[in-house]
Amino acid sequence: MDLTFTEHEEAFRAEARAWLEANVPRPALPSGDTREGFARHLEWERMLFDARWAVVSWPEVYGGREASLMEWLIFEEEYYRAGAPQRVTQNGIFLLAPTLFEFGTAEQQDRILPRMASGEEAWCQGWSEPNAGSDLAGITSRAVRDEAGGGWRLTGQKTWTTRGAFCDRLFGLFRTDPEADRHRGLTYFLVDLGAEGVTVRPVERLDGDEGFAEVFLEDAFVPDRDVLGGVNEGWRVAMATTGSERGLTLRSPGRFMATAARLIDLYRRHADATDPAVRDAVIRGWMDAEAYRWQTFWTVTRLMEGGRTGPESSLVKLFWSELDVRIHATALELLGPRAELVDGDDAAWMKGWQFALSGPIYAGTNEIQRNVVAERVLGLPRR
Amino acid sequence: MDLTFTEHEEAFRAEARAWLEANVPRPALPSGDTREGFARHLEWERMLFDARWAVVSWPEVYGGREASLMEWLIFEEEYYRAGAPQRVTQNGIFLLAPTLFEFGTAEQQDRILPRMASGEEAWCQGWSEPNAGSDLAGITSRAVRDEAGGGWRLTGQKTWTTRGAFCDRLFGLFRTDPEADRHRGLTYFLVDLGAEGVTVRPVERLDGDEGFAEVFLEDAFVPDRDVLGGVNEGWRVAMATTGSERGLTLRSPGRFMATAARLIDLYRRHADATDPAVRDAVIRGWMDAEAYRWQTFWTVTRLMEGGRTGPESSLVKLFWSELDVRIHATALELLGPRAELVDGDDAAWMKGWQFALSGPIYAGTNEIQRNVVAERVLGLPRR
Amino acid sequence: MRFSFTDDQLAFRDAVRDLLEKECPPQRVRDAWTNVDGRSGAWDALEEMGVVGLSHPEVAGALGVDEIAVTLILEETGRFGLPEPIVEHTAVALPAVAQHIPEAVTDTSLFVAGGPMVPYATSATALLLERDRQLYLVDRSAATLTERASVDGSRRLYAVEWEPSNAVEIGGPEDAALAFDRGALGVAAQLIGVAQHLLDTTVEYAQARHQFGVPIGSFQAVKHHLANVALGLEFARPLVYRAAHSVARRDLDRSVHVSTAKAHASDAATVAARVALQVHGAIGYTTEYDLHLWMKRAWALAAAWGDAAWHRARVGRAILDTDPSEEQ
Amino acid sequence: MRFSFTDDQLAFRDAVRDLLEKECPPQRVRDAWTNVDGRSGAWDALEEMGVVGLSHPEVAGALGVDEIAVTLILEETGRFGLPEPIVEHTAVALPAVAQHIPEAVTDTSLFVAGGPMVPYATSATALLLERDRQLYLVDRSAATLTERASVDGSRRLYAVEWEPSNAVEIGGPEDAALAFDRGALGVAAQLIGVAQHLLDTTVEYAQARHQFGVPIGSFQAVKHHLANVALGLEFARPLVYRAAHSVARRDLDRSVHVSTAKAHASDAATVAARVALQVHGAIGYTTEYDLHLWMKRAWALAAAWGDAAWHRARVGRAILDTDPSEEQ
Repeated sequence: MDLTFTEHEEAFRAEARAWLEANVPRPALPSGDTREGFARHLEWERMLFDARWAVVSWPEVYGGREASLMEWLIFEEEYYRAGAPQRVTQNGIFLLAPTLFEFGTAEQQDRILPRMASGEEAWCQGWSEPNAGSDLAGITSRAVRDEAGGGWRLTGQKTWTTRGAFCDRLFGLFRTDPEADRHRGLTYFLVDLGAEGVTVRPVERLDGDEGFAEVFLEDAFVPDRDVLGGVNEGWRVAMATTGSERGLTLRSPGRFMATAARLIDLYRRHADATDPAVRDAVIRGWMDAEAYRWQTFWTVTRLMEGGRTGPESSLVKLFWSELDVRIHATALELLGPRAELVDGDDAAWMKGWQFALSGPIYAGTNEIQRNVVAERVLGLPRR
Repeated sequence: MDLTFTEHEEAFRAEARAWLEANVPRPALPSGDTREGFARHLEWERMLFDARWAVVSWPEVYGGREASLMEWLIFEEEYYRAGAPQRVTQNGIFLLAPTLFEFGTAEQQDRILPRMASGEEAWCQGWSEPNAGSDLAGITSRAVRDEAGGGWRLTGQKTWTTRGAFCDRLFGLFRTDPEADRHRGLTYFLVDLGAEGVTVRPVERLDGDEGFAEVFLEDAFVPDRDVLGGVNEGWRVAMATTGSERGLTLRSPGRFMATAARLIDLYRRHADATDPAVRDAVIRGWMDAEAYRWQTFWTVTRLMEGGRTGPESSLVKLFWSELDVRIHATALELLGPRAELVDGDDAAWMKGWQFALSGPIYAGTNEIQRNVVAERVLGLPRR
Repeated sequence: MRFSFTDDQLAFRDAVRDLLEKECPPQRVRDAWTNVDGRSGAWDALEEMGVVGLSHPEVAGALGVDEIAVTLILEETGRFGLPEPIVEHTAVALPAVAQHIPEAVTDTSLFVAGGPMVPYATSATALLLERDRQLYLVDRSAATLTERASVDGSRRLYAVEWEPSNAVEIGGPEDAALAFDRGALGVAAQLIGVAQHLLDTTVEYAQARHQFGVPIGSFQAVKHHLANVALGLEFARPLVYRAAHSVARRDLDRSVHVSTAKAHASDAATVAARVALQVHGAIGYTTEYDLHLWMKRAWALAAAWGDAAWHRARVGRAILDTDPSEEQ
Repeated sequence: MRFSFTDDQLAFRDAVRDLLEKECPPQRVRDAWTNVDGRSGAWDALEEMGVVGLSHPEVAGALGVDEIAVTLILEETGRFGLPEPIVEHTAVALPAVAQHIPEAVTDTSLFVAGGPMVPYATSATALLLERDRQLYLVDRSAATLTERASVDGSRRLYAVEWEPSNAVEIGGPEDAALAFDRGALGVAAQLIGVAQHLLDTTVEYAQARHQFGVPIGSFQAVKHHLANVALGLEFARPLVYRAAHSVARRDLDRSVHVSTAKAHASDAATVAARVALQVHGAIGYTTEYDLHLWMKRAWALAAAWGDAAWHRARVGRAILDTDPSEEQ
């Protein structure tokens, strides 16, 4: 056990910190979940890519640095510490890319990954449907073979597609064998949102941003080369991605350490007027962020030594999503009657609170995650 | 709405307070869940009975005062305020008696109630069996007709029988029709624990007291006159009693007001050494006891105006049982490293903590109570 | 001891409920987010019915109406999401102004109370404000109003700058304390209504929405979430009614009762909003669905007139920091 | 950064686990409640194996063992419910005594640390005690011991009266602080083991126990209770290992790390005990069933060496009350 960073890791941190300090936009960009903000965020993504900070853990050939998992964590700590912009490319980079690395052909990887890394092509996910939310296997959107065209015709509706109104392409599951069982007969498609037959309707999110979209497909054509991982293999392929979504790639500790640090700063500004009971909640927030950090280092060391993530990733999702809610709730308590304001200096907390509330819902509700922990980690019987 | 007590109610309170101040034993009696303590508690019950405080809400002919529900609450507030002994007769008085009043024959009422009220005959309940806990309808103890003897022969095992080792008689359900559905074919029997074929084995409780017993029956005879409410009618009859158990008769607000007052006293003695976070928990304890008190007055007014209790009694059971756990947890926090002591001045808190932990388990676990609230109060579908 | 409402009080409550059901449907609440002044239109109907002016001492005296009846009505305004400042005007400012400067009250005057922000200040005739435990009436034109944005877009909030020298002093510490307690009690009642609406609509959704081939309301986790909401509401509601009684009777422990009620009501509504969103899932996370109107109201009112932590601290000072020998 | 144990550390841990499985079955823990001195008998085997004296600087130096290895072993002693004072002797007192007065250590000496109560004091050679931030060694005969009863009947507790004038001063504030942190770390490790045992046995029970025709572990409410226990444990455990590293390396923030670990470990074990009892129901409420031995250990250790609230307050002083400009 050695909990000091290596010289190499420290150098990596110093390089990241210096670049971020010099380049993070000030003042902060407008929300990336609005049309204007999204465009500004893509410019930032291009800067990251040009300096090879967009996808640090990827191979150099796709714009990465082949950073270790530990270095990736270090980069994330520095990224959030610097208050750098949200990653509007994250659904592609963190959810689709791992699946592409595992299941994609060399042609797909070469064609898709560089444009994803640079932000030239922005990806959104198309999992949910109106009647397939928590019950993902309830998908009814279908793909019918178009032998002549050398591809598939997709028809159906996807919903809660984050930033779908601004993205170029969508990845998701469609039913290719209507006769098969619920979890079978699904295929993982990469869909061009500009294709004929695709309509995207923005949906306003709780916090007022156009963060969501509904995507309607009617006989939209997808060529064979945009099938990922084999026809009727979609469930297996997708599960690899949802594992990433729940696990450490989506919510690195740096994010919560930065939030806890902001909470402490808020506390210091309001301490005089604060009921002492809230002080305890501030301390808990900081301690829990520490717990998240060290559990991550613990897990990452195991992964670097050859282990694999399993259903334990559900514990991670439960912890970060509920921690995020608790920290924001504490901030609102500190703000008291000013908590409701969505303008002015402290407005980020009410906005962040609303965003935090999505954490226990998306990527598998926390009720489902607790089932997974009970059944697959602890071995309790399914009903 | 008039939240002042009437002159009559105030006079009743004053009379109760004066009597209790003059008569409550000092120092406190040993635990009524030990053999010696039980005997001492029965002496106290006799004193209560002689002064007509044992069963204030009962008819005068059975030793009561025909007190209103509101007066009963007032008596309970005074009883706990005075730190008077636990009521070792409570299972008879609060659980069996309401059923006797509703379903018993005049002969049964006249024979049983006076001896119950005076403590001459102590009753325990026999609901649970090793394989029928939460699932009460899973009872397998059976009663076979003994036509010649004019009664029934009971065989089986009852468990978690509170103070069963010290009591004279047991009430419980036995299966009289083995062919019938789970909830049918049960009969409510009143069993003499001294009868041939009955063996009582004390079981030590978490806190070290002999509070539980297992009761083994082998062909034990019960005469027909000790069937309560009709053969094969046991489930319906028993449900009336479990309603009382969950509802207000078992846990009157006076109990939690007294506990909250003791918590405040403890806080005052430890305030200097106390982390301010615990202060908030003390305040919550007091406020929640207030909430319990006023919800009770609200309910009792409705009952006095002709309403009936329904599945809402599950909300009451959830609230008091979890409040009791929270108050005791706060007291242990105040005690810090001395919390583990079970001797000395503050030992009552650790003992009370262990007792409080039984609240969310007995009389229907809180998991089952939440199901009841969801299904029968809110109308959510059963699975 | 008789802890229930009179038939008259309940009948009046029912009449207000009927009116709001008709005049204040969710679409009106939604419209109030985007129209000029945040008004739902239900106000005029309430005025006509006599609800808005009900707390004027002359009216209240004639009808035998007190804070108990008003509280019951405010609960309904919470349930229907009425955006207008009925707490600030009817529950707080009108009785204070009418008592101290009756000539200031006309048929069209609207008074709003508050602090540090005041809702609907630009629509008001005058503002009831406190400084250094004194109560002042400030003409709208004598105050500098700066619009602030609330998470609840129908609450038109304004920061107010004003000077006592440009205001009429209408009461001392006891009047200021009574005004504050009336405000906290009023939003506590509204929070109960908001929580009830959130519970009702979420139960309905859980019955209708199917996943895995069954209604989601048949999952034990969803059942227990909703049971917890019912639990909070069941034990908060009587505290609000008890506090109303204490305010109406000027009970000596009035402030402790109001704080206990407001803390529990804030918590009940906050939990109700949390569970409502979790059970609805993504559909609750859009502004196209009505749920957000009530969630945001719950967040705003839970913090207004002292949040739960503030009120618990006030109770704490009364029950922990006094000499025990003084207690009953 | 490499946050894992060495193969040697794990092999030693496994050997201790094997030994305890054999020498410290639940019946031995139960016996320790009623026998003369609260000893399980496993102590001698641990002594023979070298575990008891492992922290003696000479032994530790020779074997390359530090607080990290000791922590891993203490976790096992918690899992098996070892009643003897291995934290008080091996983790805290022995290294302090051996460092400052090596000649006081013999093959048979048993030192216990603590305060305000000391476990197993009558079995000890001498007691390691703190007063006014100075660390003292007090011969057992120089202290007045009064037996106190713990809810965990195997923890033989004594209140100690003593005078510095009858004691040997062996260290100053830094030694006292290190001793305290070692104690808090040691019980934190034991609490992790206790919580793991409670989780494991409760999962087993929920799989086996049937009600309503199905295993109770198939009910979602039971699943979620147990998932919450797993959650607390998953995030407490690395904090304990991190704190062990900080103590071993004398990290400047050692005390903050120890407090963070102890607070989380106390909470994880308290939740584990609460859920264990609730899932077991009445059978867990008897002393005939083994569960109570571990629940009571959890309650006792959660409060020993500073409870969660105390440790959070210590962290708070470090992170909230310092000048932010001094921070990294």
